[in-house]
Amino acid sequence: MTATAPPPVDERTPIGERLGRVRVASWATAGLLVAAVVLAVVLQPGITTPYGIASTFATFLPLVLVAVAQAVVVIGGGLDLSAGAIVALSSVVAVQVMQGSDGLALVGFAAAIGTGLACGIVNGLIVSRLRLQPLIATFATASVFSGLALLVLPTPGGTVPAVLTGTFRQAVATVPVSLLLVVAVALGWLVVRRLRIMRHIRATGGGPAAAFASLVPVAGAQLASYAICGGVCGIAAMAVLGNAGSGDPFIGGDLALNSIAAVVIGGIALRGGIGSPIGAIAGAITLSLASTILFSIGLPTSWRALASGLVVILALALSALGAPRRQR
Amino acid sequence: MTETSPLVRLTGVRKRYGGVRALQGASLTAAGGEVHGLLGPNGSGKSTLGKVLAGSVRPDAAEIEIDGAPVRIGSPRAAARLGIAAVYQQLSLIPELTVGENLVLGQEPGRAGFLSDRAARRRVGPVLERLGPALGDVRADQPVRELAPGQQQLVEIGKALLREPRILLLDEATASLHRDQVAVVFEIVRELRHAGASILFVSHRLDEITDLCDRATILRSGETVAETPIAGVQPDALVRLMVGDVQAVERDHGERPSGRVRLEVRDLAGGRLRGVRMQARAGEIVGLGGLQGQGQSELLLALFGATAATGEVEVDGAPVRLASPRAAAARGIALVPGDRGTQGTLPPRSIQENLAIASIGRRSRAGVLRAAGERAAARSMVDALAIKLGDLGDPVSSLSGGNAQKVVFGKWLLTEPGVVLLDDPTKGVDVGAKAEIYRIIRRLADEGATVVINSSEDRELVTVCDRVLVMFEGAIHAELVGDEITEQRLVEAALRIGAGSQHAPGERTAEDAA
Amino acid sequence: MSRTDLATAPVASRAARLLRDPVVIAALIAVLLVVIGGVLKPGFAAPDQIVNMLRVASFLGIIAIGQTIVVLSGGEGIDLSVGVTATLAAILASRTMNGSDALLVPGVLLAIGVAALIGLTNGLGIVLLRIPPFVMTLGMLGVVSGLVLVVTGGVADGRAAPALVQLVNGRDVLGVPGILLVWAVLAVLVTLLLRRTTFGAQLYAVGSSREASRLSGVPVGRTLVVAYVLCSVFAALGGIAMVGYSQQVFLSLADDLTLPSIAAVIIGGTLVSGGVGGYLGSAIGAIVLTVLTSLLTTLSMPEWARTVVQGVVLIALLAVYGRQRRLRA
Amino acid sequence: GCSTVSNEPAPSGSEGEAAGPFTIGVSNGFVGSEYRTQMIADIEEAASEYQDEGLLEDLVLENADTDVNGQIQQVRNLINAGVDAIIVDPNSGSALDQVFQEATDQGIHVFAIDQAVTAESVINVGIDQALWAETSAEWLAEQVGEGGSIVAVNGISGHPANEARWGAAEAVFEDAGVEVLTTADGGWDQATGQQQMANLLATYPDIDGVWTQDGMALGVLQALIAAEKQDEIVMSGEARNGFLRLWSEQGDGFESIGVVNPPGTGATALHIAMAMLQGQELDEAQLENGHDIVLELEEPVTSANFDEVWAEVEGEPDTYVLDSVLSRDDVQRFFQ
Ligand SMILES: Nc1ncnc2c1ncn2[C@@H]1O[C@H](COP(=O)(O)OP(=O)(O)OP(=O)(O)O)[C@@H](O)[C@H]1O
Ligand SMILES: Nc1ncnc2c1ncn2[C@@H]1O[C@H](COP(=O)(O)OP(=O)(O)OP(=O)(O)O)[C@@H](O)[C@H]1O
Ligand SMILES: [Mg+2]
Ligand SMILES: [Mg+2]
Repeated sequence: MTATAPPPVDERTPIGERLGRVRVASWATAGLLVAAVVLAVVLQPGITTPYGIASTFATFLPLVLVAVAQAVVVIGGGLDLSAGAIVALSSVVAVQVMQGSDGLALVGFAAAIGTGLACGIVNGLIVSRLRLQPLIATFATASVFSGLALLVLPTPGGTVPAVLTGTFRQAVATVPVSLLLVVAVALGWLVVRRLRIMRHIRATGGGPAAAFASLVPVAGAQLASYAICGGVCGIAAMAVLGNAGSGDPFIGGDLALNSIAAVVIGGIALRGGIGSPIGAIAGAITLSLASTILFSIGLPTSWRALASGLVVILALALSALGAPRRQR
Repeated sequence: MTETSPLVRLTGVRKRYGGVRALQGASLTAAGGEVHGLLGPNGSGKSTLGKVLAGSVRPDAAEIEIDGAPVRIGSPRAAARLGIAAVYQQLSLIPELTVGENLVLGQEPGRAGFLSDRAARRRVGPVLERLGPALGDVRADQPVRELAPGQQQLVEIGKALLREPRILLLDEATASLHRDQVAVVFEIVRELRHAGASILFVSHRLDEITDLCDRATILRSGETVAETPIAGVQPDALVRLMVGDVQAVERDHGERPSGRVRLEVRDLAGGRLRGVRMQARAGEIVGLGGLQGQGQSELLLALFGATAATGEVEVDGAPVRLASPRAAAARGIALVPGDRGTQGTLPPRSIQENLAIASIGRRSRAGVLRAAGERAAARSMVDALAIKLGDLGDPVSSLSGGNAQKVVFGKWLLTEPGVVLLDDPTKGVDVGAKAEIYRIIRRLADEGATVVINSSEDRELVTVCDRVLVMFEGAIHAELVGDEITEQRLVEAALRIGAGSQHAPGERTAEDAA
Repeated sequence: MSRTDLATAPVASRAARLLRDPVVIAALIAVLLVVIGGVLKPGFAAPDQIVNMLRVASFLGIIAIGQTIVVLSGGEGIDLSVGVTATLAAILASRTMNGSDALLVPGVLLAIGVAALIGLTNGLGIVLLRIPPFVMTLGMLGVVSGLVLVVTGGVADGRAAPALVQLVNGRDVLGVPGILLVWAVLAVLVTLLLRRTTFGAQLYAVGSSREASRLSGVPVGRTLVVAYVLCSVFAALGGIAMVGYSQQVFLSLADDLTLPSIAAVIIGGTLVSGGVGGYLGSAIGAIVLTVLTSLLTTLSMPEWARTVVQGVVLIALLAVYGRQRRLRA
Repeated sequence: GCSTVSNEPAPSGSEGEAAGPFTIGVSNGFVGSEYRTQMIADIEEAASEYQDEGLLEDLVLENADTDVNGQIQQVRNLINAGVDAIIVDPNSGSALDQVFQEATDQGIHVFAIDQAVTAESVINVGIDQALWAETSAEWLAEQVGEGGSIVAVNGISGHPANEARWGAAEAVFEDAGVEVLTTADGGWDQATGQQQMANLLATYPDIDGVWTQDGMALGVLQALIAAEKQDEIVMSGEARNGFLRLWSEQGDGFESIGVVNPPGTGATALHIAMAMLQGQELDEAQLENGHDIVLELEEPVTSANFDEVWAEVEGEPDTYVLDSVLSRDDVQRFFQ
């Protein structure tokens, strides 16, 4: 009986075997991304110019960031419908704090992240301590946050420091800053995923009751997931401001639902526990490119929305189909 | 008795769930270096008491002492700090995480908030090795969802062991394990005992209790009714303490059933199944034996149309399409599935609805239900099966395991099935309820139904079956009839086939023709 | 202490149980809101205004019928496309009837037919392709709003039939609008459907546990598809009722009713996890939400404060009883 | 080293503008309204003339429901598609300034319609929203008289057009001694406006008038009719067919005003864009604030001219908005 060889725990899994276990969802996500990039480049050659690359990534960055933020919450078994409102509130707070002055740019950054974090913590407390259903709880807090955004900045306006908008449009050795920022987000995740709290968030999403019984601080993990989401939304707010150059309390209305779509296209199951924000980044880029592609093929305008709906549903279906199913 | 205080002492534990009094003043005392059995019928509060100790249930009242010092256990984490680890009746694994990640869950090694994979591997290595003989070929980086139920149970046990507990709760942790896996676990438990730990052991298998435990506390209706040493106590006495007088179900094979052939299976394949051939007659109880995981459950699911399979199945001479459970049910086939929680019951719905759901078509006209008919039908089953309940309208999740299992039986009895497939029907069921379930099975057969039963307990097969088909690697490899069915012969048959597995299985022909 | 008292006193315990019933709580809250409104602004609790609020609540309430069915069906059941489906149905119906009573019925039938197709697509995607409902219906939201543009070319023309307008805006039935009677009848029918038919029993079963239902011979796929078809059909009815109110149709008529319909269901005590709940609660939830919006309109608050209060009140409402199970029992 | 990323200005951008044929892009971030549909249709109609003449190669439409961020992408798509001018109905008055800067940096002319933007490189083409509001507010103030009390059903608080309009209207009411009891947001949505008005009627039974904006007047009127108060309470209306039809069905006691906010400004902007692309220079003297082309208001619809106006537009669908487009020749007055 004891002759059975001990499991090979101390060895790293051979790389080939690891690749073999890459989930279908990753392939679906990657396939969609590649298809979208190829189509976009073929149909819209303009986006391969330096300006094209820089502006494309600058456009993607807010959604990429919010998708990453959303991914963390979704992996933790939650959902954040207030992500767009958090972006709006953080951005108007930052605009008010910075008052267009370059010297206050860093303070503005801190204010945006702080605001986002605070909103995230509110969501987290409501979900983890009050134990409200995330969908409806964050629908309600979205209302609160956008009301506050309206209070902070009653009408659009204010200027964003030139250093922010300028940096956003620059290139470091011909590589646009916006592209570097997207890469930085991905690298940032590679660090964050090593955090113990991320494991706890994933476990909580995989099964809150089981995680709780396994001594995972479930409420803490939920709180952390929403807090991280809020903080990253705060960063997204700065990206939005970099794009916009000015404040607007209504900014980012579509970000929440788009980020959820991006997350699903990125192979992250909405029931939690599965997937990685890297997929969400790919999903966000795919989704953004889809609208560029639809624009480029020149459909009659009244058909464009339908076509875009069909494309999105197709992408969602492909990714959802490819995603691993939790067996019951 | 020495003067030293016991390691664990729980007194005056009370817990109510709505109207249900799960515990009403239960107590328990266990010393270090002792395996302490926790016995009692279904719903007597064993799990609840264990959860109170492990911090996952908040008692309404309780005094808890560890090492003689009063403590409050506010959460599982607080319990862990006191050296308490638990394996609950319900698995608490995260299917998406790997075996290694599950093992260290909640106690991941690392620094400054970051995980250390290397340290984690170092920690789980020895545990996996220790469980290796029972776990088989399982790697640390395999997702837990890919594991068989028994293997998952072992990972769960490993998780508790990794905490190096002073007090370990094992709540029916062996229920889904097979004999040889249980042996490995027992060995580990004995080592822990030797090291001075106190192990609280819950099981409905009396032989396990007598084999492993030093002392036992017996619960009835949420109260501690006795505490007794195990050595020298007759099992019958334990049973009497637990459930009062139980009319033991005697083995009664009588004559061979000679009804007509009701179920005929040819070349059933798919999933783990590799060409099953079998026949069963009306009034016959056919058991499925063999080592665990040789396709017994799959066979039942396939016959019920619940998993994809190819082959020919005939009921009463007419072919059956294995399209869906619905189609199977329409042909008078019923399945009492193995996992009561997820497959058998609709937890939030009422007992009445749970009893009615499978036979709903019989009591409706043009899609409209007859409420009175439903209530009467449910009542009849509650009476016939002696289901203990508060109200027919209570959610089925409020029932104890044994009573919930009877509800699953009742649901199918209402369809008046001709072929009854039972997958481990008494798993986690107490001795009293078990005897009743055996009687129900007998009665079904006597009334002319064909019963096919899979069981993780050999004794069960010995008690109820007219014939046992021993399965190996998805096919039927041996048959025991009538008085041939003994625990000894069952084990031998299972192992002999297992040992002979080097031979091409195709060489052996099915010996199942009646 | 008080717990044992309750247990020994059956009357008190029944009262206590009643007070824990989400439907009862929601109803109390609705009444409370009206009373608060009446105190602050006397006209608010006047019969006319109550009728008026109920009339507006009926659109949401009818849409919430379908949402209730879908949420009950479990598996994270939700339909994010009800708002646009209601709009599309309203557009098709009013374009067909175009102000003529004779064409009212064909218009309604056409709208229901198209809505049923949308629901069927949702259902088949969810059942056959196993796309999670949130995702499937989110995609459908995009497709249907695209359809609205294709169908209308960006200009939604057509007018409600006078009979429809009269049904909604008139006060023909004992002084109340006919639409309230229709709503009440629908509420009764749906409650009967849920409680007294095989479909209802199977819906609750499927919502409680797909696997156990399948293994009990319940037609799980069919039940789910029917649930999503019904959801779209009720959305269409809600949309049509709304054209009766606004008389002219426009492109975004009912788009914003989706999230409120979900909120109404949850306020009404139906569990998001499925299998537990009923329509009465959702109907009261729709009333609560409508009364709340009206109350906030009539209190002279800055818009930002209204928005904030709306969110805070919703959270407070849910915190009273809409909480999920504790992990530590 | 760091450098700002920008494409070289297109050759046709700054000098030698008469080259042609040109490409004009349109960015519209909201399609869920008939007003916008009519606006786009007007632009397409105007463009087809130039296309027939071979002056305009292509009219590229970016037309979808989206948020500010999505509209930034729309504009960038247009830039990448190499258009020579962009006509935009902006979702924000300020948050698109940076992307407009990117466009003008590359020599693309940008025109904002329907909603003025703050970017100075952008030419705003449209009516004066404040004047638009004042016109109806003054009429209403006169109707209810000093000491009268009114409520307002506004668009969306914080939305720049709403703020500009309500700011102007509120000032008018204050000057005239009219009391504003409360305001409610109707979201420029007919059904919401109707619900809000019904709520206001219940809790403010003694009002003399309602001031509202376009898109909601029809709903407000229906609420008044439902309460049978259309002859007691005066309301400002809108110049849309649905409202005008209901107006025409009312008795003589009913009075209102419809100030025209024409969707045709988009087409007007297209004419201006084409003229500029062909090398004409704007006359600085015609610009307000250095970059606003303010179009004159059309004569409002009042009881005085109602029959005349109604006779003209009766055949159009209810969603038709009274319109005016400046012709190619008309816009010449803004040029040197
Ligand atoms: N979460 C719960 N909600 C309601 N009732 C419960 C809950 N958990 C347990 N009960 C009830 O409390 C009583 C004790 O249950 P418990 O699980 O402790 O019994 P047990 O002795 O472990 O039974 P078994 O042998 O079947 O596992 C039972 O009547 C059960 O129905
Ligand atoms: N449903 C749940 N989701 C997440 N965490 C939970 C849940 N239930 C319990 N927990 C965890 O268990 C801890 C104790 O839970 P419990 O609900 O008893 O706390 P509590 O402070 O009494 O809450 P309340 O006052 O709301 O009842 C919580 O702080 C949380 O960490
Ligand atoms: Mg138990
Ligand atoms: Mg508490």
